[in-house]
Amino acid sequence: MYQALTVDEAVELIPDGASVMLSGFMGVGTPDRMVRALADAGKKDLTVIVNDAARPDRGVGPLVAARCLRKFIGSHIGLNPDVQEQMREGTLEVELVPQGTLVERIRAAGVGLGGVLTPTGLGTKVAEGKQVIEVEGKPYLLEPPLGADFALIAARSCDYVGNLTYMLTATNFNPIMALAGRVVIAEPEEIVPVGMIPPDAVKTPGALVNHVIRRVA
Amino acid sequence: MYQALTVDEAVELIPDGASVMLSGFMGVGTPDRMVRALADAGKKDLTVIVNDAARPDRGVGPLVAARCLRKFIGSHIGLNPDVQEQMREGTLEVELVPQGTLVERIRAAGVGLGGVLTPTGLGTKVAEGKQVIEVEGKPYLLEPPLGADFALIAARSCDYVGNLTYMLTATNFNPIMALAGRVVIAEPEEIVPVGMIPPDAVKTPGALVNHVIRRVA
Amino acid sequence: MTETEKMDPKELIARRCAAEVKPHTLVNLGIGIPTLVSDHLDEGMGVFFQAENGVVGMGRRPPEGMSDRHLTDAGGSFVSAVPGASTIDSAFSFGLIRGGHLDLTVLGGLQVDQRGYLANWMIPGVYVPGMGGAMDLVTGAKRVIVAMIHSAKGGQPKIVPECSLPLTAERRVDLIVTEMAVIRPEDDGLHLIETAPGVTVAEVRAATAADLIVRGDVPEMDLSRSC
Amino acid sequence: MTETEKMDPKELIARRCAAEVKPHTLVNLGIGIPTLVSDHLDEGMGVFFQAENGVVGMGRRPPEGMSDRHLTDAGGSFVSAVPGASTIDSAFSFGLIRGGHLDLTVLGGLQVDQRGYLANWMIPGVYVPGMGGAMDLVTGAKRVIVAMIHSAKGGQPKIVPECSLPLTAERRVDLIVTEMAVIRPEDDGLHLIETAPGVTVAEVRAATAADLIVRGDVPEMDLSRSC
Repeated sequence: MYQALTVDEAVELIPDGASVMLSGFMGVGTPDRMVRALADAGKKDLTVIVNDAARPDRGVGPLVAARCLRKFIGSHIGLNPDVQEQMREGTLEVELVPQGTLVERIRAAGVGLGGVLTPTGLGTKVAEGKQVIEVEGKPYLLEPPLGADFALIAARSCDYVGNLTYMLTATNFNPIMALAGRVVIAEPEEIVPVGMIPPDAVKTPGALVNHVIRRVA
Repeated sequence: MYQALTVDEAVELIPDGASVMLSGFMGVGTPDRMVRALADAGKKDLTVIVNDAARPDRGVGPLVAARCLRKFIGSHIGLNPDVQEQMREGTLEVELVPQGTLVERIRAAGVGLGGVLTPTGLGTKVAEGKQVIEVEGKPYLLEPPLGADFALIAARSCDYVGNLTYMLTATNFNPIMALAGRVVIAEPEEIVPVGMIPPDAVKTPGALVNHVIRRVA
Repeated sequence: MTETEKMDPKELIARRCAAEVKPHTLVNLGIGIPTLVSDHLDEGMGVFFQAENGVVGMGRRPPEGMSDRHLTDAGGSFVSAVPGASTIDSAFSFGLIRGGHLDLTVLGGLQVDQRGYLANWMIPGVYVPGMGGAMDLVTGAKRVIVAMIHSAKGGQPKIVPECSLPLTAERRVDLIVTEMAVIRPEDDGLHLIETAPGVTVAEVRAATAADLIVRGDVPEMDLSRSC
Repeated sequence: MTETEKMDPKELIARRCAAEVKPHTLVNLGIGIPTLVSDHLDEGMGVFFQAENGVVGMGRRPPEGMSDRHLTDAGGSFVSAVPGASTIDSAFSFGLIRGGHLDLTVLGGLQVDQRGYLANWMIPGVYVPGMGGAMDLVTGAKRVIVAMIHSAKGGQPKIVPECSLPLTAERRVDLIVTEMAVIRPEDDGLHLIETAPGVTVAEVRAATAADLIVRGDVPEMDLSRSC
């Protein structure tokens, strides 16, 4: 179900122009080795789906600084001046999505639902151009599913069949994005034998993981 | 956030005519002490939301046998002749919902979404009378959220602040229903000190749990 | 093929279905004949069996006296978990199913029709068990195989021009495996692609109410691939 | 009240907000002034602090040298977890927020208007940080308190007849707490219900562009309730 790849082998799988989900919250729970390698490889025109733009040296930051992105879809960009600058220049398209809507749109794509009906954003700029659906007398915004070509996942532990665990708030978007990438690549902090992660502790079953990044030699 | 109650005290909270979510799958992961006590108390006209009717002596079975139910909402009733009989008599209303739709409807109620857009059921009897919504060119059934007055949860462990864990396939609907009951009552197999359930092992945060049933004396 | 001719019809179906299972895939087996499929697969294949009630990596019955009520299959029977198994809640479980993460489901059937549509969850006025997870499985799995005895008790055809029973989904199933034949639904109808050992094309046609498309010689089922 | 008159305005706001927190509740504090609220609460109150990034039971900064990059608040700063804490994924975290399980959120504000509507996520053409979790919090929390300095830098009123900045949600917030006043939005408008020590009703009115409804004597903020 998966193969252990070097970071460079994994980066080669991702073509210019791909859509890439990147987990993490202010850089916590982001697969940093993948991010740096993508930036170093000089990828172009990526669409990145990530909670926030973090800071220039954290999270998705290195990809923004290296100008690898054509489009950013996320909920917060306030602490990364590079994003603000590229947005003003017109070289980076930014789609801002409320965080709860973002994670549900990703989940909808991952679990085969047709979209999200949420009260969040009603009566705000977020609602512009979107359909409002009434259910049992209450209005909801219809937000479409959001999948991606790749999901890059930062795990705490991974076993030989690809089962993943996460640690504390480094969990965040990881288990949801692992459902929604057509190709899922996990970058674990440690790789352990099968059986070390008990069934109830697995947060992402290996069946969802296509590739695992080797540990640092 | 919770109080430890006896089974009888918990049962007193639930009036005749209430809607009650009951976790479990063929009786595995069902709060059996609560079920038996509700049946013994002779509750009437309950609406029960549960995956399946199990067997007469398992899961929701004792409540059916004691004729406590006015309505059954679930996905499978094939192994409980009591349900088939009461349905034929006209004394029990049965609403059959595909299992994946059932759990998403419950989740939608629990997480504040306006409903579920699912391809499941399109072109079948399940679609009759329901709205079809098109998203990005694909049709989906609009299924409304499904909440309840009470959610009765069967946990493996509970700590003093109400954090819950579940074991193996006894997990099933429990963590989802714990989001969707206006009053959530947990029936744990064991009660442990705070700290024995590490943060990453908690499946239902205590903030969702209103009452915990005391252990058997 | 004396051995296979004597084979129990359900065993034959399960064995033929097993040959459709690819290594390192996620598979859901329905109750009844489908459950038997796993008996014909090598544990080294890296196939993980999912059950709707929330386990990925379901294993066979536990050793005598070691079953535990916290671990059952979707029929409520005791099972074990293989090394590398994971357990998930019902929303996650159906997320795998509906989200296209399940490579294959093998399900029983009451009727399949010319369009490849399956009916397998109720007989109005007679038996209303409910759909359980069947509608989600047929809607969401990457591949759907119907494993069933070719005709109903009393000889009534189950493969029909159009299902008279309520449909499970408006999705064309990928393969029908019976003790008489293997049939593949396609755009132009039902293709008879294999017959069981000792069964003729004419016999299959006689037991089938729907038209069957036959292109050239129809090979006999190869039952040697599975273990 | 010499002590409170000298109090830092942000501390005063945080202290007043703390008096609104009930025991055994689930509370989310936004970045900035709201973060200070927890300093004024007794740890024995059984309040659990939730952060959007997925922790229920966030604690103060860890002991020196013991912070770990796997545990931060929604601003990315190191925190600890209290005994009984749990960690959850982002979908679960926003499920708590949107599903009405959060008893209270205290958030910063750029503007609040006569209807009680809040704007706190962008200044078009000037600053576009994004809404993060603010729209979900204001939409979903059972109770929303806006904690902010009464006027913008330069003295521009922030409590206005109608927000000129983009709204965060079409939901009336429950309370506005500033260093000058406590204001409760209701059906008929903004009620001035408390003034800060040493601040007059006239001073609050002068610093407020929206109409303020005053019923009888306006009491002074009671800052003694919090620890």
